[in-house]
Amino acid sequence: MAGSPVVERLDEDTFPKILLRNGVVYKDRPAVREKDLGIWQAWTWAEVLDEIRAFAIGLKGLGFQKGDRIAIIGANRPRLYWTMVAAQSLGGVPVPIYSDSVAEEMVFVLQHAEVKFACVEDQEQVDKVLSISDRLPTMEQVIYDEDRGLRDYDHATLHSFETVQVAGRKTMADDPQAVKAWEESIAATKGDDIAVMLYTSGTTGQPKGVMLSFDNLVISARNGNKFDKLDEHEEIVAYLPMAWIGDHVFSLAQAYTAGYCVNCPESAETVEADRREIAPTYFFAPPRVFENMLTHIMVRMEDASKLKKRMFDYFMDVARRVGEPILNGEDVSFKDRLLYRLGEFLVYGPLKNQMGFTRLKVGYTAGEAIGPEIFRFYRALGLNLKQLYGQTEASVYITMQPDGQIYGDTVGTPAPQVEIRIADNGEVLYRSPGVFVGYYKNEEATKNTKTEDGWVLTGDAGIITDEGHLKIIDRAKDVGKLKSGDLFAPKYIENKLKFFPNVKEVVAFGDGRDFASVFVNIDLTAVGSWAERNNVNYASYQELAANPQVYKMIEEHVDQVNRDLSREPMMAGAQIRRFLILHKELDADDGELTRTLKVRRSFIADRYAPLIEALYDGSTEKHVRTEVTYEDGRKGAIEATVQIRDMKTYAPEGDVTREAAE
Amino acid sequence: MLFFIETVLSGLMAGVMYSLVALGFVLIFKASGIFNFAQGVFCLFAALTFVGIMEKTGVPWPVSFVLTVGVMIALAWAIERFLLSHLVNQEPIILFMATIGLAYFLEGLGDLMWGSDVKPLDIGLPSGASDWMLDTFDIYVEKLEVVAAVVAAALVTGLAVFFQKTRIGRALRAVADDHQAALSVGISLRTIWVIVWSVAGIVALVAGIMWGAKSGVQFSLSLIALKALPVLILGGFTSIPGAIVGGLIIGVGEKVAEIYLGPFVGGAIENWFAYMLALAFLLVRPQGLFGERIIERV
Amino acid sequence: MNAFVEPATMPGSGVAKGEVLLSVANVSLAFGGVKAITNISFDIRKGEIRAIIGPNGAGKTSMLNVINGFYHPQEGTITWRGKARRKMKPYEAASHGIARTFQNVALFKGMTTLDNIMTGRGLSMKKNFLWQCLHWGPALKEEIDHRHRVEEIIDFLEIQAIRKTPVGRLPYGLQKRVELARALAMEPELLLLDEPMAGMNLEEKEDMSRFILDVNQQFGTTIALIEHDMGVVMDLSDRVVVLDYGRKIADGMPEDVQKNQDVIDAYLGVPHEE
Amino acid sequence: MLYREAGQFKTTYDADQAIFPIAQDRWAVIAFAAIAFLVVPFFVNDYWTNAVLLPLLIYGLAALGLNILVGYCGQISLGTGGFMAVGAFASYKLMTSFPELNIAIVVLLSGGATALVGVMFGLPSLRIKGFYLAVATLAAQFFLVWLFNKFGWFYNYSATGQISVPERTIFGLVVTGPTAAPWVKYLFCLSFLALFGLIAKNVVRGRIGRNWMAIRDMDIAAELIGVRPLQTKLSAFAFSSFYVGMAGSLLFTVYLGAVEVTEVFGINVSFLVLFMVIIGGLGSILGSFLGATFLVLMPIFLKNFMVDGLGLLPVLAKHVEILLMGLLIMGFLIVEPHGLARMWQILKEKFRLWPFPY
Repeated sequence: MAGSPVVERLDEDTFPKILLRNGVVYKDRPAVREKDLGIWQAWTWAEVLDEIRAFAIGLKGLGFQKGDRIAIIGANRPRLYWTMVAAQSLGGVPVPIYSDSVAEEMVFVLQHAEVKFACVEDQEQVDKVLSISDRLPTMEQVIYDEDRGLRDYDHATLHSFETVQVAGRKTMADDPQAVKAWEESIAATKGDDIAVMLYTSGTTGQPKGVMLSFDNLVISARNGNKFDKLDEHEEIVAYLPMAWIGDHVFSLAQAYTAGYCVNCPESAETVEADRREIAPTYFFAPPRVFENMLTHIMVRMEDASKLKKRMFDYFMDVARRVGEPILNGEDVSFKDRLLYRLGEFLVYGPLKNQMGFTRLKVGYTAGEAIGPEIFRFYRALGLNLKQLYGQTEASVYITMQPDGQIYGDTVGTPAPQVEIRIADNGEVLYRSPGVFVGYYKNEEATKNTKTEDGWVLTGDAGIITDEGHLKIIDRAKDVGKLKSGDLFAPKYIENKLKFFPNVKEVVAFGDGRDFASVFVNIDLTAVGSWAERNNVNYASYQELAANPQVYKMIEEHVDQVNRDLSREPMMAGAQIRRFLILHKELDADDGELTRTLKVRRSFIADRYAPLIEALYDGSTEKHVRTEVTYEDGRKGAIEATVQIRDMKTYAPEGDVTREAAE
Repeated sequence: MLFFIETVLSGLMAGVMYSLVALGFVLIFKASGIFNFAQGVFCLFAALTFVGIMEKTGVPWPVSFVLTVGVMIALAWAIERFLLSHLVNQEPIILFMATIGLAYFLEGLGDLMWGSDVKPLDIGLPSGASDWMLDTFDIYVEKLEVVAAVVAAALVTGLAVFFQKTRIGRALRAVADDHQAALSVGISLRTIWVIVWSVAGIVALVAGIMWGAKSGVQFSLSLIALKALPVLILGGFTSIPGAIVGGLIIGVGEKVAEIYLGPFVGGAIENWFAYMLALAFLLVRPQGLFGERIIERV
Repeated sequence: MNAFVEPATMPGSGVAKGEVLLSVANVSLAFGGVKAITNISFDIRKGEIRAIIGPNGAGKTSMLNVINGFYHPQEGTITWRGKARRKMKPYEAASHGIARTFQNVALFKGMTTLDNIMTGRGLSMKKNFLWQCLHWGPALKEEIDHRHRVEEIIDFLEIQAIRKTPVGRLPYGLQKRVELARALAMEPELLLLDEPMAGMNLEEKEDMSRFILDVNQQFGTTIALIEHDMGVVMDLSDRVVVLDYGRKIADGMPEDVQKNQDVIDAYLGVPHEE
Repeated sequence: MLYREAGQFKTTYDADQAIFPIAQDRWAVIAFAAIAFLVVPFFVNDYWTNAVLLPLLIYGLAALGLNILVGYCGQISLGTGGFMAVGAFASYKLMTSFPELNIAIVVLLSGGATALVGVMFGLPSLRIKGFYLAVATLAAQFFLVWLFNKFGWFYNYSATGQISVPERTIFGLVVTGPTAAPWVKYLFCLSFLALFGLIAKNVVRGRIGRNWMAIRDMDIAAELIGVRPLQTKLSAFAFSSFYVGMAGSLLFTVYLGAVEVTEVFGINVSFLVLFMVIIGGLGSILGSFLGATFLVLMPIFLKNFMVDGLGLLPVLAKHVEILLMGLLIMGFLIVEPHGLARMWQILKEKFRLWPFPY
């Protein structure tokens, strides 16, 4: 699809202004669809303009003024998106809030942002807001989208979206000046006004309200559009939380600037089916979504007939071999091209169709590292899946992978108009037009994050590869140094190992020590099924973990990781010198993992101090006794002699002394 | 008046034959819920086999009879093994259609094995008018019909006793009401089905011989089934007494109508009159002759 | 968008909220000498949720069958919207605004969820055979208008995901919900629910209770329900009538009925359902 | 594999409820119709029309009619032969009494007459159900055949008791009688089938069709939600008989030209059409056509194979054919009791889910 030239009229610097333009330029093009009552109800840009106008004027009638803040709570629904722009058109600031937070969690944000209005999805959210209303002195009016079950509520300060619109339309009919006044208030919006406040939940402490200006969002969105050549013909599915910056940029900022259509699914259960119906051309998902889809595919294929499964495997091999080169426009033999074509007909095409990616132009994943196998799978199918690196504070875009330069382990080159720098401690810094204005009512945090000259500290440690791509290795605060002074990034090493299906959990040690070493937890499901296939008998995890064949398997994985590490100048020093397979599974009940199943490094270091000691004193095995908590709460102890293996390390390749480039 | 009695008697005797065929239907329907449309072809096939064995081997008729019974039992077993066991839990209409398929198959098989020409069936049954009846009451009755009626009546009685008194018979009845209960009697469903189909086959053999003796063994014999159907809707698909009494009613009604009503509408009404009779009766009493009043539940 | 049917637009009732909508007076029913219901009288008021409870075999379902014309009592009168009614066919009861769900799910197995619910709209669809043949013009418009109504019900009962699934493939709890949807599609004035929560797990029961309350509140539908779970009955119903062996033994507010000695006796020795 | 449904989303109920909501299906059907209407007529000859195409189209129409009654409304009928006879004799009487009447009108009116007769014989369906009703419909079969055989008025007192069709034209083209060109006959029947196939689909996906299915699936519940049992069942009888009557009319006027009632419209025809419905698939319009195709082609194939291929005597071959048909039917019911339509559906589902097994 060639698409029409991107309409670039930079004088529209705020979303309300862009809305006015889209209402004319794209007046008959679809702006929003929502699957409701069984079909895709659609609104053109002209209709959206009409709806927002009526609602905004009604909102004004309820007392909404310039500078007021309105909370948006609910799933992705057209009216909630409209509310944001309507509020902006009156000079107000929308504050989207995660709709799955419980009332208690909302209190802080609603109080902190001094929210005066709330526009919420349904009865459930109304109840939440009402239940805490005595602690929200600033809250004046609540508006809801869906009226079900709310009939008998006291409607003194509660309004349905429709009645607000009706009131707005009445005002427009009664007062010919109303529309003009509204348009004037839009003209009064400026690029450096605050467009939205998004609360990010830091790992510690209270959430911080990231203030983003229209300039931040509009310029970033336009850059994003240009980078991937997105125009008014795109279709996207809005299914990620509205309070998350990604959704705000993809479903609002980029949609408005490019003029494309945003599709809202019918319900959380139907997202997959709805995505398939729409077949988005532009799609974003965190890695776990892609992981789940792949698992789903593989599980279903396991049940396919032998012949079909073999065909599938054969063509997936072909795809893994030549799919990416073809996608990247490299030279591929005629025979392989032909095979790939056949595979496209028999396997790749149907697969993409099942996932709803038939029309996908570009897809992104971000948030955390995606397994290289998973990433390659989608690329091999011919899907232009890419990684990006972004933050709320940057209006998303920091780095993106340009077409044709895709490396599984990097997150791409700096996005347009973004500068990147690596600090001495390895932390990644950036500067761009998307950089946020500040944290709301939190000068200190703003100062800690954003330097005087506009650089923002990401909190992530990264390196820049030979190709000029950014590679994120760990949280900056977790990165340490070996005694030799080599960089030690535990998460980086752990993730590399964890991408092997046989490995469930890894804990790396090395900060302030002579070399890096790891604890490994095997994946009982994967290794168990291997054991079954190979007639290896085992009674427990402990027994399987101590099996010499299993050790050999893990040894191969570690060796592979070491080879990989040796190829990376910055990381080569932290190759894994010794490892052991833990005799028990790390368990949240024992406090070894957080409830969200993240490793609690320091706790484990204490608990297994003898084992760590053994890793570094050269012994080849160690007898330990560990207390455990059983599922029913009883305590007990398990004893085991844990084997420790030495690993070969490889000489670093390439220029070891190379410093991190700008 | 005498003529009327003659008509009624002749109707009764034909009716016993209808009862006999209807009984075959009822047995199978009661035990397995299958509307066995092949029952008519069973008669044809059994009679063809019976005559065929006599023709080809020259054995006396009792031997042939026993052999044919064996064939019918084997057939019942084969039907259960190759057809019914694959159709368990299917819709009734599917089972019904399967029996029509079976009817085609048996018809083709019978023709292939024994040829399709009309075969006379002579096992020494008396024929001609019963002189005794003629002399005593001045009523004309075919001897053959009397014999047929007696044999049929004996068979019907025998079956009724079998169902009421024997263990297997009770099990068979239990099946109709409750499959679980039948299993608790200790007889497998499959065995029961084989028995029922065998009995139906033997009943068909007897009916086939009687009708064959009258008009030769030929394709039209299979149409006898169509005669029994009105009996079924009149007497009910699951009622043995219904089949007996219904058969008599239809037999008499048909003959009487043929003689007293036929001339006014051009005759040959026996094809449909029985149906109309049964239908009219059913409209008044939907549960049939011996059915209980249906209380529908929700 | 979900502007639902206003209670005022429910099929022409003329009965105001709180007034007697249906009354049953001295009704007796017997099957061939076996008495199922003996001389029972009670009433159902517009807008209330009326529970009919009692041990197994108390005649509850028979009572519902009498109300919607499926059984015809030998004695007694039934007054519907102030008019004593004569023998009535079930489909006539339906057209007078009485809808019904069943103890054992009675869905149309060969049809999808959507078609099942659409069937409930049949009474208010008027276009004749010829238009139906064309499926065009007025017939198409009618079909689409009613589809819209049905979709609102689907939305209301949160069964979007199974819209086009044949009902035979649905789990039991969802089938019950589809059945409720089908009854709602008739926009009844009186909704009879025969054990709407039988065989459901706790979560499904909670959902169903919420839906029943919502129906009552949102559409103003009068509801008569049979239920075994006393907790549910106490939570949901405005008034309760208790039957035992075909006779009425108590009638009143849930809390009063609960204290009634006759009721306690009737339930004692009767194994609690589930 | 062939289905690429992603991106086919519906923004109106109209589109959502279309007969072929999937674009690929739509194109396939359009292509098929184009070939049937625009290409085939140029290639048909006498053998193909008489042996294959006409019986296929006409029995297809009859099967469609019967499927509405049995498959959609759940009322088993064994009277199809008799109802076809009504259509045939109605046409004969209409054509001989009103010679100027257009043949298409004759066919339609014959269908109408059959519908009336069908309603009459459908009346018992209110009180009796299932096989009782099936047997009762046999009464129609026997009575109607007897009627047309017995009363000379129906066959204009011809000596043989046969009826033969006068020549009629449509758009100036001879469509009945010995001089009619094969392609005209083919197109005439095809048009009827296509038009009434569409109408049947329209009816079954609307209110009336849903009422029929409601009665079929659970008659008590249907009544309690306001479906009138008698009206609904009778409408199914009428609609079904209308189709069957038209098929009878076409069979007589266009295909056979001369008919002797007991031979052509006997009980075997009733069973044949019922088989088409069952083997094609109960409650499926497509199934009716597939069933008719299967049962029209199979005997031809068997006969050709045995007589020409194996050199069996025709008489012997006939017996083997009956035997094999019986075997085939039983085998088919065992393998797929829900018929060809279900097989097609499963196949289609496989293609839609490809490469996944479910």
